[in-house]
Amino acid sequence: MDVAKQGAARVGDDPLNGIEMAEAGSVTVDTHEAHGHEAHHEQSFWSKYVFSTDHKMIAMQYMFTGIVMALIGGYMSYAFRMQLAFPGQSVPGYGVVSQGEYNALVTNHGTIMIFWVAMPMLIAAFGNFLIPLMIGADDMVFPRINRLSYQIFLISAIVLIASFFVPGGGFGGAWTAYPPLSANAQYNLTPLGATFWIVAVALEFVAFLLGGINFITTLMNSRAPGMKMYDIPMVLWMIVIASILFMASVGPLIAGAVMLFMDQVVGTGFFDPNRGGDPILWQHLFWFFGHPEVYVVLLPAMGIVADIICTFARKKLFNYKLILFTVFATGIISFFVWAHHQFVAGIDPRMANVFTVTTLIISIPIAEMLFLYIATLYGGSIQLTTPMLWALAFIAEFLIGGVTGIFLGASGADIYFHDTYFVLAHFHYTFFPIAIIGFYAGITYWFPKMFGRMMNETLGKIHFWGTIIAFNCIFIPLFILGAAGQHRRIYNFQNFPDLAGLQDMRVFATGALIVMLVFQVVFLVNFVVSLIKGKPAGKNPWNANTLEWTTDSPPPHGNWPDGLPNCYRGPYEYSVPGRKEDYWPQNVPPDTAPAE
Amino acid sequence: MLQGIYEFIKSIFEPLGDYFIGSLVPVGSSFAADIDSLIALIAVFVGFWGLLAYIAFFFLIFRFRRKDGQRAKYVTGEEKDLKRWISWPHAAIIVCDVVIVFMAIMVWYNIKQRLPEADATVRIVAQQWAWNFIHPGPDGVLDTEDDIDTFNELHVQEGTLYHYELVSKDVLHDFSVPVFRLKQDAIPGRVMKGWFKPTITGTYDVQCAEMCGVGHGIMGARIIIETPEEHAAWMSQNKGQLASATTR
Amino acid sequence: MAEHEEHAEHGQSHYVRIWGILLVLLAVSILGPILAPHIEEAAAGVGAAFVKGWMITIMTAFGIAIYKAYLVAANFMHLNIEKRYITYLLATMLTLMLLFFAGTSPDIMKHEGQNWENVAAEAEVDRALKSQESDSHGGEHH
Amino acid sequence: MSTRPIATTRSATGIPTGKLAVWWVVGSEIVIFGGLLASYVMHRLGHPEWAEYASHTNPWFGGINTFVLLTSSLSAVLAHYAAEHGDGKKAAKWLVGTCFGGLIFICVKAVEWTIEIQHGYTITANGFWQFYYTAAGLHALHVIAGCVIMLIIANDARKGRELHRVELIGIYWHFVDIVWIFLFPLLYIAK
Repeated sequence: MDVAKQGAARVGDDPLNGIEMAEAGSVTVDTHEAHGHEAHHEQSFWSKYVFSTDHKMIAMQYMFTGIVMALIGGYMSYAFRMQLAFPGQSVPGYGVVSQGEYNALVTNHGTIMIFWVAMPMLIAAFGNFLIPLMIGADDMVFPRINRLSYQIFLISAIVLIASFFVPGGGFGGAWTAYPPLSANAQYNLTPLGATFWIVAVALEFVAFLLGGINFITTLMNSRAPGMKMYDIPMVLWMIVIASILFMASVGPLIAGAVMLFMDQVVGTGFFDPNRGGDPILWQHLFWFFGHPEVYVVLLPAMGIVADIICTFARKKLFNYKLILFTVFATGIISFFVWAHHQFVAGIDPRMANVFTVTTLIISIPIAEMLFLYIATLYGGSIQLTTPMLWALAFIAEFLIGGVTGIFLGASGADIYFHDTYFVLAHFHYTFFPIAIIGFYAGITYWFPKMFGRMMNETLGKIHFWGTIIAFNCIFIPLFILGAAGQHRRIYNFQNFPDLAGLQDMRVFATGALIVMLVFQVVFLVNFVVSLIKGKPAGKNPWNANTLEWTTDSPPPHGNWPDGLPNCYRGPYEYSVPGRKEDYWPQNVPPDTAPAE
Repeated sequence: MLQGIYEFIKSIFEPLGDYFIGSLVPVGSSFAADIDSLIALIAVFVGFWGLLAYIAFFFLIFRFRRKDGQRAKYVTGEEKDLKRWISWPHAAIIVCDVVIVFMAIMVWYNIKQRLPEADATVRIVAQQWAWNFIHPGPDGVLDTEDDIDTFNELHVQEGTLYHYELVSKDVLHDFSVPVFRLKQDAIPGRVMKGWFKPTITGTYDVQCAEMCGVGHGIMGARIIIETPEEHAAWMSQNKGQLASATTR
Repeated sequence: MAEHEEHAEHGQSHYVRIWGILLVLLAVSILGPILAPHIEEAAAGVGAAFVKGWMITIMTAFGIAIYKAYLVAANFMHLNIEKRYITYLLATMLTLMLLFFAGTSPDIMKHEGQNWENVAAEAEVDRALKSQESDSHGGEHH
Repeated sequence: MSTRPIATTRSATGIPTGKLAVWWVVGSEIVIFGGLLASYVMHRLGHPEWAEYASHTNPWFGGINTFVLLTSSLSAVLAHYAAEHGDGKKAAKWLVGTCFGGLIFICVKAVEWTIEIQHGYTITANGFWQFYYTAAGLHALHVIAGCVIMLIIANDARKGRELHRVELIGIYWHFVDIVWIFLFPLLYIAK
């Protein structure tokens, strides 16, 4: 990337040449005015909140849709955990959970939490909000495609929710949707639910492909003058690498979704062994996407955590380049590990050896990344604010998720642990830090920028401790249950004599879940109250370096009405010796010699 | 030689494996102890590194908490003396990974790739939402007159090495026997082969561990591991008859 | 950009020329399987019996397809004057598909492996080949 | 379009934003078609009996369609050439020509499929035909989408607006062409 060449180029200088002039054209010059002008216009409710092309508004739309979906997903988990703790009894607020409903609940809980919570909240919401602000641009490069992306996403969410209300009920074939169960209504008994499910998932992929293209091109092309490769905040690197991983891995699954859809609707037999198809093919198509997907949601959360740790430890990120290389390595290796989800699912046993090796290899860059994060704390001046607590909790909890993954990646041990609650607890220890802790870290950190007001620290800390302690109380018992051989997606363990005796632990986990869900009310209250009466935040409440803190909170349309900033240094120049302040914003021109 | 190294490492971790997993689920097959030991080995390795990371993590948070008038250090992390705090653990982790890979593959090879000489073969037919077990009968051969066909009840004899032929009639199922530490998906259209050798007697759970539709939650069976005498008695009682016809 | 002017010099006639080559290649790829048996015979006649008809078909079908794709990508999509990393990007995507193929084909392409056998697929192959044989005995359709 | 953000006009990579995005679209399309075709090839190699099924396809239809698409690609690149030289009217004409190629392609496809379906080679007939219709159908959807977008761009180009987009749709169209270049031997030639 030859950014250096145009390092000093000012906004309005046209860095393009030849034919490209045609594109840049005359718009460059008058855009400032256009924006300034527009800001004074009263926009109608519809164009401001619903059909907005402003990246910040689209980020909010993604975020609030994500929160609503998270509440739905959380409600589902409440219903099925209650069923497990008190089998057969009517669940307050739901009713009796039948077998089919139980399956539909766990299936859609998984689907929602990954595709409609983790992805929109981490990649789409923070990506949309942060990318233009952090690179000093006025918007995403394709605002209308951005809007389209959200609209498709919204439709996909509606289709998914609608799948619960069609005859036959919601799809209950697990979020992995293995055929022939998912392909054949005669087996899954939810002809419409299964089709709605696959359509919703496919639409969601399209939405994120459009969004991803936007993120990637924006970061590649639209950085502030002077922002070189290593001046990009880590969170943006990670969001964009995640988008690239998503784009490169999702193709086979889109093809697979088309095939599954045809199997369901047209009656083909792509995955039907009786008609020349092969059910194993879907598993490969699914996991070829499914494993990189883990890193697609992990990386943005890691990035958010990196930025927060640096700000509140007042430290430069420990070896920025090495972290970046571990991210690259993780991204590349993540394409080589997919079949470790299928060790006992019928793949040739010889292939399992290959995938064991690659899976253990991928543990190395991830472990190194966590070590580097911990090392960043060294020599810092650590302030335990709410966002920092969340960020540190991310590391602490994800570490458990990471190390328990080794058991499952090692083929021999996976024979026993496959599809038990051990797996379940393992990936909740990864996905919960990613989707929930990562989100809370991000929202508590950027809330002042998003809404111009500070969140309440006391409520924030109550929420933090309530959530974290309850979370561990839910899932540590599940590790033990998994080790005792309890397998997943069973609506009532009383049907299995060897497992019936462990009921106390299930009740305990369910109790902890309810406590955790109740504590989320604290967050919602804090959110709403702070929105209305929080302390005004000012431009840069955390004394952070990155460019988003140099504009007003919340940023106006066009982000920097008085001209877009330039970038002079890396994002983590905290506590530089010889400076009065312990931070050095990226947009402040060097006071002595010119940068670099 | 590899086998020797494997046996040696396994013997170190066997008691711990017995404590971790064996205390929760009986060790019921010839290879169950291998898996338990592997799990214990991984637990020790990752436990060590996890603990180390936690100690460093909490120590650093405590040691470098905010103090008035004290500024943070300015380090890039590219200094040699600091970097080695990362690169040494990095190298050590690679060594641990190699050991884990070796042990995992040895266990895997033994259970899934190898097919030792069998004393008898059972056929397991999974369907929505039940298990059919076809026992070879007294002659030890499948597809003969004296086959015993049971429903949700697998009778095996302690100390006998069985091959299984796993098939499915409709969707994916998974033949999972926690006491054996055995798990294998049943795939429609395919015959999956494998082996197990029970080492204890008693009655235990067989689970379906792959989502197979509405009745997935009730798709359990019982495995009855008998002494040779009991097994012979059971066989002579049911010889040549389709036991399933009575129980179904 | 120097390269850019060079390509402008080629101008429209350059594109037409590429198009002409593409059409010739297309003709070859259609004629390939038709001529393949004859070429096989002729090759056997001159002592080159290792040349088989299916080799010709594969070569004319896929060799030419790859070359055609290259021509279109390089000249029409202007990959030859595009920034290098676009080529790398596309090559990476293609490599991923090869990776997918390599990881998946042992289970799908093969119908038998260690301790497993895809009996349904084998039966299907058997059944279909038998019925095709009896069909062709019963009378040529085409 | 006066509100196009400044972000869109920046080009830190040296590639105009629109073009960069189209390359990423092409990249993501490669894996979509790649996944489908890889699945097809695996099955094809595992099922010798598919050769007989494939022999019922008519390579002349495929050949004509390849010819049509190659020619429309030429027309698309000539449109780009005209747009590069600022001649929006001419570019629009070539683009409409390209669309016409797309239309012929779809018509030929319709005739071909009609004949095949009448002979009983429907999508559910067997493994080969389901891949045949799915892959070619997915490709045909891309052709249709390309045509629609191209008409919109041609309309703009006619008025001399957004001329850079002529190249962008061209790249997409050539990609659709390349997919067909591979579908043709995979579905029609290899027997």
